[in-house]
Amino acid sequence: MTTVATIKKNRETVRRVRRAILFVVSLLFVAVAWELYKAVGPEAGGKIFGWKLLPRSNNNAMPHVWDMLMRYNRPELRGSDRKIWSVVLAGAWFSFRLALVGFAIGSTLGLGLSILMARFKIAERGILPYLVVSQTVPLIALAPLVVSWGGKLHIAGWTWPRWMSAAVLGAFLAFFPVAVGALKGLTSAPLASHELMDSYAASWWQTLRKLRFPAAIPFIVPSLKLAASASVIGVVVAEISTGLKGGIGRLIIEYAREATGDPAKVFTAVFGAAALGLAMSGLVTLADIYMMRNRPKEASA
Amino acid sequence: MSSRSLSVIRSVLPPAVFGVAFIAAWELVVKGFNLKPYFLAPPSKIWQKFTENIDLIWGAAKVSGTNALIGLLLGAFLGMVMSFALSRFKFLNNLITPLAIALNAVPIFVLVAVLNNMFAITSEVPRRIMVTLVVYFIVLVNVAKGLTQVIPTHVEMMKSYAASDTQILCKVRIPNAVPYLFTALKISAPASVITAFVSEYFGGSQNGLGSRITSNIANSKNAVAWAYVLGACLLGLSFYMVSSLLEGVATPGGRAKRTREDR
Amino acid sequence: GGSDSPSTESSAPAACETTTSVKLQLQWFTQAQFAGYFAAVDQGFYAAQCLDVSILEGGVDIVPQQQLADGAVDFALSWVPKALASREAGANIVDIAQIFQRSGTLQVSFKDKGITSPADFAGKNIGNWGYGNEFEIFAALTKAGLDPAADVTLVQQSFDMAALLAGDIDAAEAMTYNEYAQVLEAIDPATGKQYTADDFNVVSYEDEGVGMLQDAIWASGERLASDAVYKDTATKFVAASIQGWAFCRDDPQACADIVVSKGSKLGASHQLWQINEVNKLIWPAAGGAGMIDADAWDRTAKLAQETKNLEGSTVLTAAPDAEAYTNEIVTAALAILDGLDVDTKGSSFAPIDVTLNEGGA
Amino acid sequence: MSAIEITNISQAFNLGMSNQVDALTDINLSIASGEFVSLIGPSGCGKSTLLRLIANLLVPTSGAIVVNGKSAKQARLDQDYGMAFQQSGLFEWRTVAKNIELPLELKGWDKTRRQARATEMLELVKLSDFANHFPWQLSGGMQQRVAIARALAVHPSLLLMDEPFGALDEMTREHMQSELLSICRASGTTVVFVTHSIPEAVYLSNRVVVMSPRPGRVAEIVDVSIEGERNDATRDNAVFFQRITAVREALRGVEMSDHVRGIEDR
Amino acid sequence: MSAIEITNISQAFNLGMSNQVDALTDINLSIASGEFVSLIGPSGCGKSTLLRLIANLLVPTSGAIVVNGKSAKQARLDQDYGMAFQQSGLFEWRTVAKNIELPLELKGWDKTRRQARATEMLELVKLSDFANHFPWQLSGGMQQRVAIARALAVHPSLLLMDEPFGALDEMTREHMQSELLSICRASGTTVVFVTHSIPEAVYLSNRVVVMSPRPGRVAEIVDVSIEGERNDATRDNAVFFQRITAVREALRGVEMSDHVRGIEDR
Ligand SMILES: Nc1ncnc2c1ncn2[C@@H]1O[C@H](COP(=O)(O)OP(=O)(O)OP(=O)(O)O)[C@@H](O)[C@H]1O
Ligand SMILES: Nc1ncnc2c1ncn2[C@@H]1O[C@H](COP(=O)(O)OP(=O)(O)OP(=O)(O)O)[C@@H](O)[C@H]1O
Ligand SMILES: [Mg+2]
Ligand SMILES: [Mg+2]
Repeated sequence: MTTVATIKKNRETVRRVRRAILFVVSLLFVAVAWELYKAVGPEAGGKIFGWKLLPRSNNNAMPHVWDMLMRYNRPELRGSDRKIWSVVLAGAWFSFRLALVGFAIGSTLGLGLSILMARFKIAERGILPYLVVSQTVPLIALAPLVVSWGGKLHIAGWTWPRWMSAAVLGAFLAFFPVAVGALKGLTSAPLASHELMDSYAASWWQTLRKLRFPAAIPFIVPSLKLAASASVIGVVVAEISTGLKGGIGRLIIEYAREATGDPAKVFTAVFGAAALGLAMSGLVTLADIYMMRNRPKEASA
Repeated sequence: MSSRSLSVIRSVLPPAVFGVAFIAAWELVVKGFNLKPYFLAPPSKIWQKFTENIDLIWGAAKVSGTNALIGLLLGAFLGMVMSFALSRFKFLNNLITPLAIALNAVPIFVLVAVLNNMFAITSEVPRRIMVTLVVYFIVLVNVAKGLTQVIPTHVEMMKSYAASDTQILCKVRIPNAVPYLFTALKISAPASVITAFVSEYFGGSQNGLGSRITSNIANSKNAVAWAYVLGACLLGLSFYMVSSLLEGVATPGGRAKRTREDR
Repeated sequence: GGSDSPSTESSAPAACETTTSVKLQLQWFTQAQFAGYFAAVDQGFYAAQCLDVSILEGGVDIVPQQQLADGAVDFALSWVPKALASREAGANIVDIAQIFQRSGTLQVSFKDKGITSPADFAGKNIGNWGYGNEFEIFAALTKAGLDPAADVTLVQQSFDMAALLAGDIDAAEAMTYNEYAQVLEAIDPATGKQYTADDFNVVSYEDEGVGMLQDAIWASGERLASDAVYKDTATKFVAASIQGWAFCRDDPQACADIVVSKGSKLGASHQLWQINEVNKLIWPAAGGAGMIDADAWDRTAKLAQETKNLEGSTVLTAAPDAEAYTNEIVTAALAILDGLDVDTKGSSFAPIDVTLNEGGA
Repeated sequence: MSAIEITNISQAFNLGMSNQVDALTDINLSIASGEFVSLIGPSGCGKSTLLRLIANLLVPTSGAIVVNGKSAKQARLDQDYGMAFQQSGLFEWRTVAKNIELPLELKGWDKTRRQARATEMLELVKLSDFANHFPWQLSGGMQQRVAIARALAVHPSLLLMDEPFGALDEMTREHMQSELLSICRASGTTVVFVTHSIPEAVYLSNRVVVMSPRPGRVAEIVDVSIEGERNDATRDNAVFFQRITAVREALRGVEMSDHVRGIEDR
Repeated sequence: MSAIEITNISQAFNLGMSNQVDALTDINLSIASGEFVSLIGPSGCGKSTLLRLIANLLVPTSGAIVVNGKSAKQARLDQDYGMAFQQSGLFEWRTVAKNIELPLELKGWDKTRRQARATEMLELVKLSDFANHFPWQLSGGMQQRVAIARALAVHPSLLLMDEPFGALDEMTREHMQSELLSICRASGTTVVFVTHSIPEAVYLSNRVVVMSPRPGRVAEIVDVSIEGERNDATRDNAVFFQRITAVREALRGVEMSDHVRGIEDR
């Protein structure tokens, strides 16, 4: 009996290891494709069907994979003893914490809004269009307002730290997918289940907690994945636009200015941001696995 | 009054009331706190600038809107195809999904800068690629969930008909994923617009909404900048409304009725 | 307290009864463009004036003069036309010291494009940065009789100069002290060596007579008028800042090292080049560093009113009012510096020769 | 006092549309407190619909329903009844025990009390071993038993049950029947019970309401009136068989007319 | 030739975990071609599981199943059988008619042929009026009839039916029983049929397999062997009643032992 359990556990480990290997393989695959293209692609770009769709393959536009990787192990600046990988790692960690705060604020807000909209049809009609509109307002128009108003906020001895603005902007991007996805999910429970709750004279809140919310989880999960990515983007963009120092966004733009002479450098930071996004959605995937652990699964016959 | 016009009123009135209230509050805040135009322009001023510059805004919206639309269609198409492929060939899932997430976590204008170098800064291709990527990701994440979140009995039944995986995909998974797809499209609608013009921030032809917004903000012409933002909002809203309408058309059998409409 | 005595000889902060906290908002990231302020911190010039200065870096969407007007910072650096636009939009800010006396904007192109004057821009892809940094280009075009909306294709540049090197744009906007150096630090794939100045044609807007005033120190007009302490702080701040710039003039290498140590990302030779070029924009200063030259001011204001951009609008719709700048503060500041035996004119200034290394390292 | 008073109830779906379905017309029915009434009738005749109307899960197109002297809605809000649906309607994200506890949670019972009741109910339906399983891990009949346990858990004064024993084997069914009867007897519960099994209806009920097919009507009401307690002996009682025949005949009557009409329709 | 050959089948769920359920142990069963076999047994004894195993929707923990001389998987892929599930499993986004057409679509039938067959099947289950309704607009019994129509539509050589008539009233049930028998007789279909109704099992089957509860075993196989065609007269046949009693006794036997064991367990 226990041996069977161990076999099962082992199988699970094997699956995880295989997944990790596959991920590495897919990275390798992309790297090979990149290098292949560099080998055969036109140096100065090219056209297909009259469209300029072929990218340039020169070293400025597409640095060699090994150049980018080696760059991690060289100092950030000549004469400095900090290797780039440690700088990027530190930046990613900084941004990760901001993104986490943004994600938390954003998904809470998104959920709250979706509940409000699920509760009051009128709220859905009244608010939803404006939520859509809010997402088309560029951060550039908002960033100064947030920074400036946040800077004026002093609540009971607590002053708005500058990084908070970045987290809030992350939340601004993160809340929307959650609001839309959760709204769909909250209204997706079958009528029969609603009838059951009605037969218990369950209040709206009770129905929300016991029925609507659990039924919404399959919809909320992908929303949270989007929100995780969005909060990373929001934070990175906010770092750039509000001039916040210490994060990966700042590194990206600083390195981007050096792309003329050191094209590989900016890629080190870009990959850092990508890894950050992966870490965030990895968290959501874990939550997904946990929340869906007891749901019926397709038999794997 | 006919029930039809009543229902039109019911669906138009709440947003209208909310909008009017919001704009009035904005106007009052600006006037009441005497906020200077460099900081925040009052809606009345924005509207004035909007009407004054309507031709310019329309021209810029056409440029950004075209990019957004092309990216939206392409991204939705690719996202669907890819999620079909992922659900059909499971091993692809582990290969592709992390890459898609990683790619999507890189902020837009950074990728655009990279793409600008790979293509040409004068080309619209990088911007369209950017919108495509963003929409692709949104659609992929949602539709992939919809394709797997099926009722197990349904799949069993299809298997009992010896249905191939492709047939199960077409007859069970895709219908089941329809609401997920439209959720994705609704999220994508504003996202495509904002991506299209954010990709204009740091390079390229200066004919779209994005570059107009940045240059006006940098020049403290806040009201004009917000007039362009208003143009962007309208663009995003119209994309959203089209996807909403499509959802109504594409949901067969009034499935919505099976779930509780709030009373 | 006694700290308002302008003739304090001691530079020891201990002599101060109280230190005033000051926040300065930069336009952009740490680089030698702002070397004077970093040097003043590093060398204790601010401390000697009983100031505790913290320097805030800029961001893409941070408009320094707006930060100033909002009261988030005490002083801000900004180019004059942009700041005037904010002033026109209600930001009560005043130019109290014109650090850069000249414009450092160039239009750089490869020799083979044959672009030697703005008239040659016709029919070309002309790069610019947007964000309000493009008005000199429009002014030059207008002056050359070209219509920005029709006769040239305007292209916004990325963070780097890759688009110029790749040939996407024919002539790129560049600051003498930064982007121009970046192209000189890049490798020419044809030769495998760095590009040299001989590979490029350069159009200088200052030389074309359309240069606009750039980096200046701005202060809050409201506080200047109502708050004597602030006004005093402003004077000391300007004085110590100019002292910092004088330090950089006299020892560019030390100054570049300070900037690098503050965490600038572009390399050491790049920073040295930058401080050297910036020095050229400041020194020599005939009326004393920071003095606002009425002619240059008026020319800037006039160009800002007359030059139309792509949308057909101008930076300013009316002439700036007389309160938009004042030489009062800088005059008092120069007096302090005279007391400290600081050379504020730099009449004997001579730039050094800087060799740019690959990648600016 | 009558527990349920149904007056002139009619129910149409898709009213006014081309696919209008008249599910019920002109139903009049009065059920006394403590009475056990079964509804029986051909598939699709409106039994579930009638139950839904009593439970105020549907609002009738016309007519009035009074439950325990108040409106159906008030009775629902006062949680006067428990309901077992035709489809078990278990929440897939809750374990069996948690599903049974659901109505108790909503009543605000504390945890220990809830768990004690759930354990008790699980024993009643013989599923103690499966307390921590999830619904999709159960067989069809087991799911149905969980749903019954859930409906009985609150000890309601009015029970509405829609084919609760449909998926049970004969013995389990008889066991559940006796348990149900003894629970109702002990607490004076009023029951409205839908079934397709004539013996079941007769065995359990005071009265059996035979319904005719679309549009659903009350065709006949068979008074069972078997003396004494129902127990296994009842099943061999002559009166019992007589009543079964009566119900069967009433049912054949309405169904035959349906079939004939069905043919005429073509 | 035997249509189904089941050898030493065992099935456990959650194998190796604390909540392991041994659903079936050591099942051996051979079903001849054209034979009608019913499975009967207490709730949760593994009837549905056995059907799933035959249909290759589950792979047994151990043992082998041969269907029509090939592996269960091959038989599934060759579409040798039709299946009616315990839960109707209709697609909510398809109309009733489209639900019935689904397996035909998968077989690649053209549209007119599909529609003709769907119309025919709808008449068989008496739901012609509801062709264009959606499943959720139907009563429980009507949904079940649609599922039956869907299973019968393809005229499979092997039919697996899991309590297909559970939600039907007596008359509709009898009608469906005769229809099913005549279809099978006409085409020589092999049927494995799960039911809780002993008379139904006896009436329909050549053999009745009585299963014992967890872990599911074949307790007894009752050979019905009633001569001649089954028809309404059969129901009054003495042999018929005798067989019913035999099955009932077998069933009581297994259930009693279960109950006793159940008490011991505590
Ligand atoms: N939501 C609905 N929309 C349209 N028609 C409906 C709806 N619900 C039920 N009906 C129709 O009402 C009629 C009665 O349905 P009901 O479920 O009450 O039957 P029933 O007597 O419970 O049958 P069964 O014994 O098969 O469960 C049926 O013809 C059904 O098609
Ligand atoms: N997916 C599953 N996971 C765990 N246990 C399961 C699963 N499916 C079935 N079982 C268990 O297997 C046993 C047999 O179930 P099955 O559905 O075959 O019973 P059944 O004979 O069809 O009962 P019923 O007459 O109630 O439908 C039950 O104890 C059930 O709990
Ligand atoms: Mg019913
Ligand atoms: Mg079963």
